[in-house]
Amino acid sequence: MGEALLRMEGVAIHLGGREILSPTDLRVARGEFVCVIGPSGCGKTTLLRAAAGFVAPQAGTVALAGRPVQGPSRAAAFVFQDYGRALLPWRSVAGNVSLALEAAGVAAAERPARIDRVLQTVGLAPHAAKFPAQLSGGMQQRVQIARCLAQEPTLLMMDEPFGALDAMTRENLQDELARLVREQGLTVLFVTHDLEEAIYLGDRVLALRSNPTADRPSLAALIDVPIARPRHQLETREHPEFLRLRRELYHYLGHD
Amino acid sequence: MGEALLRMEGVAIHLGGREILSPTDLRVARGEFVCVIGPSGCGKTTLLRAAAGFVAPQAGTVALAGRPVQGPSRAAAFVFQDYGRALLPWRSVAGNVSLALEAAGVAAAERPARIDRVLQTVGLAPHAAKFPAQLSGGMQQRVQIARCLAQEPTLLMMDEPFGALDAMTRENLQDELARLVREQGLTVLFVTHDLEEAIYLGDRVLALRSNPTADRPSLAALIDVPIARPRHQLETREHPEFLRLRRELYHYLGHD
Amino acid sequence: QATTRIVYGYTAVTDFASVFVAVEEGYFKKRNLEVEPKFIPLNSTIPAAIQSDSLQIGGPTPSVYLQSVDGGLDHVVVGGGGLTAKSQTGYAVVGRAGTGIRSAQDFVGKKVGVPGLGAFLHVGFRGWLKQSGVDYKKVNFIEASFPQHGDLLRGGSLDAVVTADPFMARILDSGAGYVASYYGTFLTEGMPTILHTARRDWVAKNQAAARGFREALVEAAAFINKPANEARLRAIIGKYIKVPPEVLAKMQISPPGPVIVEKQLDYWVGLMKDQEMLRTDPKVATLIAR
Amino acid sequence: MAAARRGAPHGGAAVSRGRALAESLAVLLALLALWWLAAHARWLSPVFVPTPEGMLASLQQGLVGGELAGFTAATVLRMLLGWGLACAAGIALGALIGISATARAWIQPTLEFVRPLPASAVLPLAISIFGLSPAMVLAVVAFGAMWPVLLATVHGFASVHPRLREVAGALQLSQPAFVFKVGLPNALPDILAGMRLAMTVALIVAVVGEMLASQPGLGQAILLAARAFRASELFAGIALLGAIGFLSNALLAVAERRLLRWQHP
Amino acid sequence: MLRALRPFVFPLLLLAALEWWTRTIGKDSDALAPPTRAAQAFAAALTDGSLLQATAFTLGSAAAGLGVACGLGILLGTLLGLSRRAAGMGFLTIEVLRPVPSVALIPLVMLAWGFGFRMEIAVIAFASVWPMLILTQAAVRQVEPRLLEVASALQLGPAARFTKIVLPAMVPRLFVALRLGVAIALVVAVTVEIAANPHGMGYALIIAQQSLDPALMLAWLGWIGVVGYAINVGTLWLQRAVARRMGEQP
Ligand SMILES: Nc1ncnc2c1ncn2[C@@H]1O[C@H](COP(=O)(O)OP(=O)(O)OP(=O)(O)O)[C@@H](O)[C@H]1O
Ligand SMILES: Nc1ncnc2c1ncn2[C@@H]1O[C@H](COP(=O)(O)OP(=O)(O)OP(=O)(O)O)[C@@H](O)[C@H]1O
Ligand SMILES: [Mg+2]
Ligand SMILES: [Mg+2]
Repeated sequence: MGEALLRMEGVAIHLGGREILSPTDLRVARGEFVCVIGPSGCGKTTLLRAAAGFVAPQAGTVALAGRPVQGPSRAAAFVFQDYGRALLPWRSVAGNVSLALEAAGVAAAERPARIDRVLQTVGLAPHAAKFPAQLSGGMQQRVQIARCLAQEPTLLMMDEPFGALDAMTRENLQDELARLVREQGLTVLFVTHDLEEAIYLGDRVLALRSNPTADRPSLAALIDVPIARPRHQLETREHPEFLRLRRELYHYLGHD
Repeated sequence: MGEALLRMEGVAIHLGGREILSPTDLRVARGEFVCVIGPSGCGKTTLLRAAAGFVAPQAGTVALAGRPVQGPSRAAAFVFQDYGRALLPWRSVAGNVSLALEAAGVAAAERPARIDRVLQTVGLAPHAAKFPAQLSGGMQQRVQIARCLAQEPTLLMMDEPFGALDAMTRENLQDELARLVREQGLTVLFVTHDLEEAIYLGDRVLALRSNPTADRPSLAALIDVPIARPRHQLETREHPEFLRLRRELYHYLGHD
Repeated sequence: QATTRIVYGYTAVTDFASVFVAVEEGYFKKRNLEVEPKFIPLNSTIPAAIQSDSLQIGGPTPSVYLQSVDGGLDHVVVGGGGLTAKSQTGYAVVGRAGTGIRSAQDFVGKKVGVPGLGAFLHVGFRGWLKQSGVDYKKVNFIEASFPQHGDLLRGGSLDAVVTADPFMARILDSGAGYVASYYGTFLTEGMPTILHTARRDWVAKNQAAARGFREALVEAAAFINKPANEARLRAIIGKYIKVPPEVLAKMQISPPGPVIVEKQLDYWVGLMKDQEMLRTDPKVATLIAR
Repeated sequence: MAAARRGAPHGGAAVSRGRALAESLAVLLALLALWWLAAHARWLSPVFVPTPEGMLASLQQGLVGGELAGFTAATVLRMLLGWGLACAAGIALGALIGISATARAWIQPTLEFVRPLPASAVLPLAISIFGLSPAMVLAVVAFGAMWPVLLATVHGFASVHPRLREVAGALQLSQPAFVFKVGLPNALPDILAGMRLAMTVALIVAVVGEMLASQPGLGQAILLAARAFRASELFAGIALLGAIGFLSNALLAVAERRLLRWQHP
Repeated sequence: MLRALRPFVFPLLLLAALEWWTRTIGKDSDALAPPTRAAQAFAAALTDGSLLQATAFTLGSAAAGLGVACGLGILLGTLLGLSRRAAGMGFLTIEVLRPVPSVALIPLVMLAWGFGFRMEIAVIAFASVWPMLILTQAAVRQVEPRLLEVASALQLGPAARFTKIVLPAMVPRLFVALRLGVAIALVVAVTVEIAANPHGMGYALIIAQQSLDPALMLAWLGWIGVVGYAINVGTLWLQRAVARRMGEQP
């Protein structure tokens, strides 16, 4: 599956004097879709933040495309879990998306078309002129996703991006994302608390556990999802392999 | 099922010059558990906010226990969707829960025990001294739930309260909530984007639709859930009635 | 010959009468000087304004001038304004009604208001105390501006004030205080109350202008000294010092002393050295522009 | 950079306190060196700008033999009392205006009218009406120093996030409870910044008050030194003011760090 | 009707009290006059044109001085707010310079620039740069950290990060700083004019005082208050207009 785009080696993180993440190795190949699951507060967000360069790990190294990560880079887009805070309240929906284009130095003339395209993708085109305070939670979350898509990154890191969406919207976006990955060779690191979503979307699923100790490290499991693509909302979820993986991961998380 | 605790009659709401909620009637009996579902941005939060008295409807009346609702009351607790913003950043977890007790005039000596009890319920007892900025998203959400439980309300309004929680934690809290409702006769109005959660928890499920028109009002469906209580995570979800309802609601939401 | 422009800084006292007269009667113009009098609220800012060339000539009091020289400013005296006189009853020390303060001894331990610490009235009053054998350090001096003197006496914040007309007259009229002593009448006569000073390098470059300035003042002094000119004189003063007409009519005008000699500066240096206001010994001879 | 709040941030790794102090000192010393150079090279007139050593000599002379130490104490006392009064009044009035529309309508316009009145112009009036007493000067100091705290408090209340207002509404917090449990803590960062400014303003107004109302203190010392063209004494007074300002602010900064722990846990 | 009058109740009460005081206890005062006489004096000053000229000078120099202070204060404050290192380095110097009373600087700036615009601007800038700096620094510290992370995730350059994220995020707090700065600039401008600079409203006020015209002096004082009030109303209006444009919900 190509060389490793993201490579974490022995990454350990302490916060508030406690080890949140015990030394963890992870390689994500170019074009791969890796999902991260785990109980609330186990360190999923922390792992993602380390991968993105928002926090420097106490031990270990993070490398993106072979170069050590010193801080965030525009090649990697980040969808924050607290969507409400990650939007500029003084910019409209279109303005928030535009920010990514401005950062990338896209010419002003080109922006409207590209903004419209990504807003179409997340189903917010009719709301382009609204301010974040005028949006519902799920809509705010989609604005953030739109901004990250507009960035056209090689690596997409998403922290519970669909957490506030209803089933329909969520399934649409799942398939949209899967299509983008396939067509543009995007690499994704995806945190979710929804087991089925993790299996449905991922090439591999990484399960984390809380309160790691020496013999029970943070990394509880790293499991391949041998289900062919493209997947389908109904068929894939009834695939025997899907059901098996679901049971297996459920075991890792709940009764481990 | 007793008299109506919450009663909404012809409640309609306009925001930003658009009708978000077309005239809607709803009666929630004492001890009843009503779930609200609908696509992102359809007005679930808006409906809840009107019921709680945060917004005054453009038309119609809201009454709680027979008295018209003029503004929020302590008899009704509200779990906000944007959990990060609903916590006092300068108070620890315990301090945030304490706020509800202070507001209710609970004696200082009594508070620690009660705080500890609700934190135990939501699984945050070991984190009582942390500040919100030191918590994961799911933990923040649970702090807010704990604060509302500490309030000991008669009516509990919850706006996607379990949206940021992993399956295990979520199932635990679902059962915990169901137990509280049963034992203390709590009444709950519960917004979720998870169909299964709505059926699993609700006595009735209310489906909303976006962009209401005269012949397609906001209220798409109001469906009884004839499944006995107590319910069980595995068995209930395999109950034929459960599967039927799921299909039916899926239809209302997606292909309606 | 080209005209020299001079911005001249003055404060609101009649000791500047000779300058006003020289402007109004054209004595400056006659000598190719274009003098623009500029009102300066605080006398002690005048040396700095001269130094920065905002003013070419200004009228500090002798104490302000000598202290600026003491501090290192290289300014010289071009001429003089008013003079002290035995007949001066325009200023005095006024006691609060009921205190019974009369003699110099009575001021010991009392709170006395002066319009400016280290300024003309303060230095003169301290000179009088010393002359009367009283240690001025035993008197509490408090700075308070003229218009407040009456209110502060009435309110009991002060026991006495060193004040001047027209404020003095108003205090006496209202019965809030009485004249404890016209101490000015005990001071040496003929000493300057205002000096016209300029930067030494300016004077060196504009010798003729400086001389012309002084000569115009001499001519103005002659004008002032003629009793027939009294009405015109008051009108001229009223143009520059805006006070109510009834006040203007009663104001005492000190005699002019346009030419300053060493002896006059020596007197002030002596008084100020006595009161520990100078650290160096100014060489008086070099301070007067000829 | 402030970007990474959680965990050890990337980039400029945590600078130790000792090193920060050393750097801070270095910057100040560099400035002093510049002054020394300027004074000795006569870029500035010695009448107005003394040499650093001249100032130190005056400082030593004034503190050991003269009255400077007593003056300093008087000024510090006046500043602290005035600041305390200003903070109390500013926070109380600010909270009142912050929560009560009635207070906003009735008293805020009056406050906005008196706010731009300079102490230098108000003080003579106050002296005429209330006499020349230390208490009156103190009141003027408090009056002058109140505004930063007042404005910050009003803003702090206005900036309570709507969601927190709703939380307070849902819990039916009483007005006082809202003030003490939500409004003031929310305004705290703003209030503390305002209090730091108020401290400086209190010092400055105390000095101006001493100058105008003839109260013993550094203000009078500075005024007389300026009038007598004694630059080194003037600068000695200013240096003492700087020292007072620095010390009081350092104390406040420590308090601020403790009180705002939740901002950067 | 009654509601519109509420703001004026307290000022009117104060004025009435002053009127009563100056006509009874303080009737012999040389420093005070009844407000009614001040109003007459004000009308006279209005007709002879001196009012407009003096007001223009004072406002002009206050605006220029504040402009300099804003530029410097916001720039430096942002730098110190964003970088702990820079804050540490500047701390000592800033805290030592900050308490220097601007009045003590008047002789110094007089020496450099003499009377006029420049010296006044310099003193005003010195006095108002500190509040701008301190409040800007505090404002930057309170910018939502998540937004700064968004900025670094997008690798915005320093200029874009400042203009697109930090500056808009602090706008509400900058307005507080601005309102404080405006008042300080006006106070200092008048003070400088009273103490040294023979121009503007402060100079007019002191001339009135020294020419035994307390009514005119009071008129000037009241006028200064009115001017300050008007500016504040203007700033508030601007603040609301900007907030609306920035999507604030009523
Ligand atoms: N600044 C901090 N100081 C101390 N502890 C912290 C800090 N930030 C996070 N933590 C702790 O680190 C742990 C992991 O947090 P993280 O946000 O990574 O969890 P998560 O897996 O994303 O959980 P969730 O699914 O609820 O979002 C939590 O227990 C949290 O309390
Ligand atoms: N202040 C406002 N001005 C204009 N429109 C608003 C305002 N607040 C909300 N809306 C609109 O009202 C609609 C309903 O919002 P609401 O928050 O109730 O949705 P929701 O059903 O809770 O969605 P979600 O599941 O995404 O949270 C949205 O389309 C939103 O854009
Ligand atoms: Mg998380
Ligand atoms: Mg919602």
